[in-house]
Amino acid sequence: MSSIESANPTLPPAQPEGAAGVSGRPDHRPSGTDPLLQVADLRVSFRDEAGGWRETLHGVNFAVAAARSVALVGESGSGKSVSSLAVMGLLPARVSRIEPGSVLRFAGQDLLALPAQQRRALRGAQIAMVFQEPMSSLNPVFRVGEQIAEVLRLHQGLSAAQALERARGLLDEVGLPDPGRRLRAYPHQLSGGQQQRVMIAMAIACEPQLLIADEPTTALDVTIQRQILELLAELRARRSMAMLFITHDLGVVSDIADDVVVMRHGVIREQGPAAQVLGAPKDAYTRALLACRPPLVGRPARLLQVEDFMGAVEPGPAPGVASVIADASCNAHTAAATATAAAATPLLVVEGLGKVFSTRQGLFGQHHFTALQDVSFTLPRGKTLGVVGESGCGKTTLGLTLMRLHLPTSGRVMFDGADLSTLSDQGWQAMRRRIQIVFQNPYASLNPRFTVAEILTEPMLVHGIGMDAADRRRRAAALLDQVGLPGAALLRYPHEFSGGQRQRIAIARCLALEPELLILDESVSALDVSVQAQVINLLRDLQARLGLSYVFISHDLAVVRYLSDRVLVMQSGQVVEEGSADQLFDGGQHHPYTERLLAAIPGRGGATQRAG
Amino acid sequence: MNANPLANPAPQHPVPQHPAPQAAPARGLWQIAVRRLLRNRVGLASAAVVAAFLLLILTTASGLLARDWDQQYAVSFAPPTAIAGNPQDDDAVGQGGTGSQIDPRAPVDLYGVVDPLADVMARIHGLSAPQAAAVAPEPTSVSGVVDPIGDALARAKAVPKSAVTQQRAVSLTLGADKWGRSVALKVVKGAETSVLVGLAAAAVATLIGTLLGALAGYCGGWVDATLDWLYGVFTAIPYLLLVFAIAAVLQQKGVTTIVLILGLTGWTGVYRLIRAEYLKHKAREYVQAARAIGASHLRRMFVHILPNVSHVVLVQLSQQVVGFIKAEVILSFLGFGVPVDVVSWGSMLNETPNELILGKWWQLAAAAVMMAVLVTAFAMLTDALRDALDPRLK
Amino acid sequence: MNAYLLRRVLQMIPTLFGVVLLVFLLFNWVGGDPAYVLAGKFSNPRDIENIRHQLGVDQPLYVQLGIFLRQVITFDFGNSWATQEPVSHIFLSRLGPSLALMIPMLVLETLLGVVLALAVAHVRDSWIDRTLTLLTTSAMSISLLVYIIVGQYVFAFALGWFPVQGWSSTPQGWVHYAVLPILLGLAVSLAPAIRLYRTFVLDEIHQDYVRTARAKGVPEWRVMLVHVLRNASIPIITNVLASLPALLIGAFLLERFFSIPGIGREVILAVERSDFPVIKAVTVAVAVATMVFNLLADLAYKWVDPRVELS
Amino acid sequence: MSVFPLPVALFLSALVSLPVAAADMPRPPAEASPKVLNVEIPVPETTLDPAAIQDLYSAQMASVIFEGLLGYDYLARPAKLVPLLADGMPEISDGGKQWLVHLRHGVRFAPDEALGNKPREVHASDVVFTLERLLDPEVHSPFSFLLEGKIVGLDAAARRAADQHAHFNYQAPVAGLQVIDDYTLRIQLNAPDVNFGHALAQPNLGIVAPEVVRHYGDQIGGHPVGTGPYRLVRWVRGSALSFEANPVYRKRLWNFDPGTDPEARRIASRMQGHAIPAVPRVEVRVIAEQQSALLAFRKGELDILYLQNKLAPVALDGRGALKPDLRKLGVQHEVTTEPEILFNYLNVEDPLVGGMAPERIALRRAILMAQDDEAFIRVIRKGQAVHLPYPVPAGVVGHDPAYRSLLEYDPAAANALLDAFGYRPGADGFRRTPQGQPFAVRYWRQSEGETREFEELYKRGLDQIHVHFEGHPVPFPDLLKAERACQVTTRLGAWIADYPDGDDFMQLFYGPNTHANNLACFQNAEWDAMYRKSVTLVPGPERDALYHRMARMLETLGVAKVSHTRLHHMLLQPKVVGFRKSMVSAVAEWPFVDLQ
Repeated sequence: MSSIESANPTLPPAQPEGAAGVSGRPDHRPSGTDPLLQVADLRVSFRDEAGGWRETLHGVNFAVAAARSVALVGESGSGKSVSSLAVMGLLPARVSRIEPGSVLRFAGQDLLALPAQQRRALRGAQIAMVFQEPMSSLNPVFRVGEQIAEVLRLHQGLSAAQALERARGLLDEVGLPDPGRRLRAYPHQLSGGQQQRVMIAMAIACEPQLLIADEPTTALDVTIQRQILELLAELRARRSMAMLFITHDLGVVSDIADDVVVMRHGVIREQGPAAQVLGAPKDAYTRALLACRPPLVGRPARLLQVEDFMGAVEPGPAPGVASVIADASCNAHTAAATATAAAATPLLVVEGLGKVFSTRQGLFGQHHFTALQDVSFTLPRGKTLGVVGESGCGKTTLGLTLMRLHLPTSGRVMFDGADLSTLSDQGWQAMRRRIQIVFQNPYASLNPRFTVAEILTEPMLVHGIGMDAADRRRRAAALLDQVGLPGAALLRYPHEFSGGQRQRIAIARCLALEPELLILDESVSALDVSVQAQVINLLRDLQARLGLSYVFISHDLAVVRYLSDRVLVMQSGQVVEEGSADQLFDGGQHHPYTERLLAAIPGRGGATQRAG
Repeated sequence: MNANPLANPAPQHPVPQHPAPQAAPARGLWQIAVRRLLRNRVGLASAAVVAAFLLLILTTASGLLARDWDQQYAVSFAPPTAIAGNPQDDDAVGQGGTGSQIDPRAPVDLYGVVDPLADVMARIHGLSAPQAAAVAPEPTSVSGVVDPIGDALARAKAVPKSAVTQQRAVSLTLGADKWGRSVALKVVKGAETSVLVGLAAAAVATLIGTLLGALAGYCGGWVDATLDWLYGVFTAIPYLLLVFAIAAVLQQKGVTTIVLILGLTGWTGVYRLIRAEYLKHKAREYVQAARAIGASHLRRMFVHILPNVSHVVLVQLSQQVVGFIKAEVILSFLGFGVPVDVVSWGSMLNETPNELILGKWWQLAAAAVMMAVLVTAFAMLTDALRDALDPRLK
Repeated sequence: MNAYLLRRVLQMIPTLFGVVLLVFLLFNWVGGDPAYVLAGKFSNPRDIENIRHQLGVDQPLYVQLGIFLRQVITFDFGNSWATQEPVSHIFLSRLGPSLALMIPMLVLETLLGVVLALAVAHVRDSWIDRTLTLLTTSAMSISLLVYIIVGQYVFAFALGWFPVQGWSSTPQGWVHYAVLPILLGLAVSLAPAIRLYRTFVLDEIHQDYVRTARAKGVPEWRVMLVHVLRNASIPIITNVLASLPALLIGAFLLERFFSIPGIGREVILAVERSDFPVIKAVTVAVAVATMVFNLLADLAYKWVDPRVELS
Repeated sequence: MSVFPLPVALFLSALVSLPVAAADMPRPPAEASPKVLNVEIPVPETTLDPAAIQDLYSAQMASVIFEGLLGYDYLARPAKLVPLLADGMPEISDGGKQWLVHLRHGVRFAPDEALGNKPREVHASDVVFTLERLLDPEVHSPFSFLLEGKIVGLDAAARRAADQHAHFNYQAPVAGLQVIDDYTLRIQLNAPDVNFGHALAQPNLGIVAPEVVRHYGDQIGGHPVGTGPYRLVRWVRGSALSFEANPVYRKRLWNFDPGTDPEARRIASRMQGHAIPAVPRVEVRVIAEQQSALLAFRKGELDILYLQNKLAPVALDGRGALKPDLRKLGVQHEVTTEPEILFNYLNVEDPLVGGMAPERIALRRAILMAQDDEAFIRVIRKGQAVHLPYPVPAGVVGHDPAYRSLLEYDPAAANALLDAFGYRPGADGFRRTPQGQPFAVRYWRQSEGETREFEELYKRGLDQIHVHFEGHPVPFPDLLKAERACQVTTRLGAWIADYPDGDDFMQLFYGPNTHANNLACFQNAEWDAMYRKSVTLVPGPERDALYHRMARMLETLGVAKVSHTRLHHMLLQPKVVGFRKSMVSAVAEWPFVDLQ
């Protein structure tokens, strides 16, 4: 129970049946056997670039019974969002179509046969939806109150004043403190969690029979995510709504769903009661999804990957690759570093690092924002330091400051005995190749106009590595091999690769400079879980072979724990706790913030343990 | 975005797709854009029209066509052939025709003034006596002197003035202008000037705007402040006055001047866009990554960012071409048009207000239609280009 | 807020100085010498010198620049060299006709542009949309000069629906004289407005909140007119405000062809006569107006878009 | 959720402000009083201070507000001076040097706040003030030449003021301007001047009141207070002027000398005895674009139209008569020739075409002979011009209709001439100088306005003699400056009569006028001597003979070739009566016309 919820002990009771009838709900509640929502043989096609139609949903069947919670699980591109939008009738016109023969029945009505007018009347009233990005899903120029009131006025014909009064009650119900003031707030004045509560308030305003929640917590921090999940579960129970919960995270499912539907590539792989699907999955893909998340206990040498269950789809790093790496000098260098690692000085020593951003305010005033405050740590060679914390805690600033992409305002960064902040530009240029960074978004960190060959040879060109173009190209091919991509990829452009492959290319680009320290800034967070496992395996593999040191920045505690030797927990620019990875997760006494983070891990003690 | 075509724009975070490297040849973003363009029927048709114009310009520029646009082919304001036979002699003007009756060779009273060229003139008049005889019955000068340039002179006089008038056509395909020049040739030759002016001016404006915008957006700080000040100054001065002022500075008249006037006043829009693009891209992770591997400022500005904003530059460039072709007309009206030995659509349209009221609509029609066709096609092509290059659709 | 305003106003000073400097240099360095025009048909070098002295153009450049700066600060540009009319009077009396023409044009352009843009965006990618795109593009490709020449000839002369030219600022006179120029101006400016506003609307139509509105069951007309329009109006208002300073110069071609005594026509006259005081005054006034309207645009931005913080 | 409050607000405020602005504006014709004369001018007026006026149209406006001592008879052809404010023609004595002027009694300035809103009688001191003011350096009158060097002591007074950058001292007596009493003035000239009467008849010497000039200071140009038949009641600068009959105008009746001309006699018989002015209100509008003016006339928005020759074919048929549609409407048509010359000149000081070496003279003559005046008239003037080879146009004293030019259009002869002097074509087809240098003749024109076709024609001429052409359009002020500095190679010059005497044209080539009106910078001792002699001669055969020699010399030396003079078509609505084109362009006709 979050503090926000507990601040409102007197929640209004759910509306009695009679009241709902007055509010215009049709009186044909489904009988016990007839599901509330029936999706049968749903096929959806989209118009492709050539103007033809391409089917992306290949006959999906599932049902949501009244007051039940169904989780629709799948990775990106699985068709789970398309399914939900088809139910809502919100598929984009002209570029998409529902193929004939598909069946969508809601409360006994054939949705596809309904006139647009009646279909619209259902939306928001009987089927409501909550989206992934609360910020962009709320209209930025209207006050929160107006937006909630709008749905009430539309469907229940309330007057403006009545609607606002109801909206206040709804905000109270979803646990927003001081709802009177929030009514007058604009969306951007609220935090992400609060925005999502507003979205939920809007969705439940007309007491829908079915609530569709499309990745409602993905964009939120873990602690907030936990609160929203609890809120949804509670509301559902109180109002006996049915819920279709869409997520990519199997961990969340165990907390919220009665039934689970697993999708991949527009087909349903498996469905059934949550306990059965999570506990004894029949489908290989489901098993793979469950297995590829890092476990919270124990630390297997290698994470299992989807291919391990379903046969190779993407080439992973084959064992023994190191032995065929052409560039021997590269390995000699790093191997030497590894050999002396234990004895020598720590690679990185950070002392009292601080960073203050100044922005002008008013005519003369300055606004100071402290992003980092007195951060100190030591990173030995060949080891991994994990940095965890929620958004805004300063962990990314820390990474950029280590790279000297920001200049620190206080403290110092000693790399291999040299103070980075006092280094001249030339000195830094030489030092730079020893520290490299991998960014979060593999789609933005590769120059889209460069071929992979150009991306990989550019650092060599800049630093004068390699004798000539041919040599550099040979090295680039070797690097690709090292990260488990075929040499043919050299001629291709980043957009032709999947996210996981792109992240491998980004890693290969760093390796081109033969660095000693890699800063991994949320480097696996944007990847689908199955791909995530591959990249994590690759990182571990590279560390073992090349003796790299990592600063691993992430909000995902499970991954941090799996990869790190030591962990920093950061909050508001400060380190609140530091310790070895195992210590942190051992259930002992911790800083309250760390406790909160740990408590928020989805499915903790549930599905993941079973999987581990 | 085939895998998830729900098209909620999230350019930074497109939904991953899994096109595992296939046997198909690698395609850069440019190839994709070209392919997309080729699939756009409207864009393709526009491109064809623009290409046809460019071909036309090549033929005129190389002198294959319309080299003699300045020649007098027909009578003044000869109508288009299609409507000829509908004689409009009622406004043929008679009163001023007196000049044609004057015989330039008739002897005149010198009133006692000594003509320093008397001898030469006498010789010239004498030589041309056979031709002049018809109208000048009393040649006063001695004849029989053998003149060394007699042949040339005779050739020059071989075509009597009246004959020239008779030879001139009474109608032309698209009619004639006031000097009897062919409107068809003018409009074709004018296309060359107008399009070249548009292209060159757009190149100048885009170059300036891109360079300054890149500097301001990338460097920030005092460079940005200074350039923004310059931008502020240029945009605060009314466009019309800026045109006058720059025209005054350039003094010389000619096509180059027009190009410079348009270019020097037109860079601000490009600057603003490119600056914004650079500001955006500077913070992008791929630029940060380039910085992390130690790429220099210049390299980041021009090797990394520029290709990624080049679609903006290209679209701006073609938009400017459209704008400048139209602006040339207004410059002509303001007196900064092309010189008289050059023809452009602007100079043609500028002649038309007076012609229209005389009922001579064909020059207006020809220039306006040609311009409308080209500019429309160019604008549609620009739209197609923008769609094809739109990074959001990648 | 006050600090913001003060800072913005202070920022105008260097820009204004740049404008002053540029105008001064451009016109003083290379601009024509008005003395030759003012001296008349019979003039001798002594007359010219005398006039130059009286105009002050024989002073050193820095003195002239100083005078100019003083004029800018006091906003008193003296009298026109060509007509001796006080520049302030020129400005005030020519502003009315320019605005009486341009403001209705702008209002109609905006209203019609927005309505049509919404309509087109609503049926985007349909044949109606494509036809209208082609139409607007073609309309935009015809020179303004052609619109005026043909429009004046056809509607005023041949058809006799409107007076051919002239001006009067009484309401009846405005109806009498201004309608055709306004319609012709509108014919020119509506097409680009529709195209621009269409892109603004399309930008919004693809936003997530539109999907939310539809998910709420909001009817399509309300989605367009309330949710989309309110957001699209942010760039529209900015665009309209940005085009306001241009009203001062007005549609000089319209003014010229229809004999409307507006500022645009006056500017061209002033340049032809090397009437430097008028040129200076118009430039500075438009520059100030541009900066003020930029500021207003930012304030309006804040007003329609609650997300914007002024800093 | 109003989206457009700001534009709407602006619109509303503009509507509210309209009536305020309307105070300045003329009423639209729809609600005008019955007798209103609607006329147009093609160029915006500049000022209504007579002394400061430099352009034709401002002068026309001033001519109905102000009156000079003398004027011109409305009907007499050629122009005939008549007394206006003077009571009878001046009494000339002292061999033409002393002019005694009697003022008409009871002539009053229109009431004005500067005059205490009461009419005031005109006295001799006002005339002195007016004459002195024309030379006041602070006025820098473009028409100061009318009096410069003429009146004893006046130039010295003006120079004193100019040299000291001081105000002109109107209190100090000027020897040549002697007030005998309120109604009598004696003017003493430096030398006899047969044209002094014309000077006194110019609108620029319309009599002004010193109090008014002092009251309005530098704004006098906006507050004309005169004795003329009209007063200005509304003025939208550069756009519209409204005149009303001057209520204190002296009683004046139509009484002009029609001579023998039947048309003039017809007008006279109809109008004699009419009051002047007959039309109580005149609306003048500035219409810059010619076709706008014609369209307005056709729609009946204008009563009198100066039909510029560009548009003549619209209204006139091939014989120069009105087209049937206009004839049917009863439109009246009057054709006159302008008292003007248009001439191509070549700069005698130009490094390329200038000089008096025979080959340079030959080059200049060849260039001039290549200019096709007939094409100019036919194509550019639409036939609405008359070939004029002589520097003195028709209607101006000294004109010779029989004069023939030596330089008529003859490209063949021009080519032969160039061949003879060694200007041989080079590889590109263009002629080289006799020294073998390539060269181009730079043709100057003003970049504004419609002079582009002059350039086109000039180029066609040079093309025929294979001389390389270079167009050079510059802004008008720059053109004037370059011309005064003798930097212009060649240009189409134009001169319109200031006063209807040949001298006004001959001075255009007088050596000492170089850097002023002598645009060709022609300085020739023989010619200058002839000019000086001509000034002392009363118009007549002796002066004509001199003028003929002078004109011919301009041709033999290749200085200039007079091309043509324009026909002046006036179109009048049927209701306009009594109109006759004024002999002096600066004098407006409308006080003398009536509307039926």
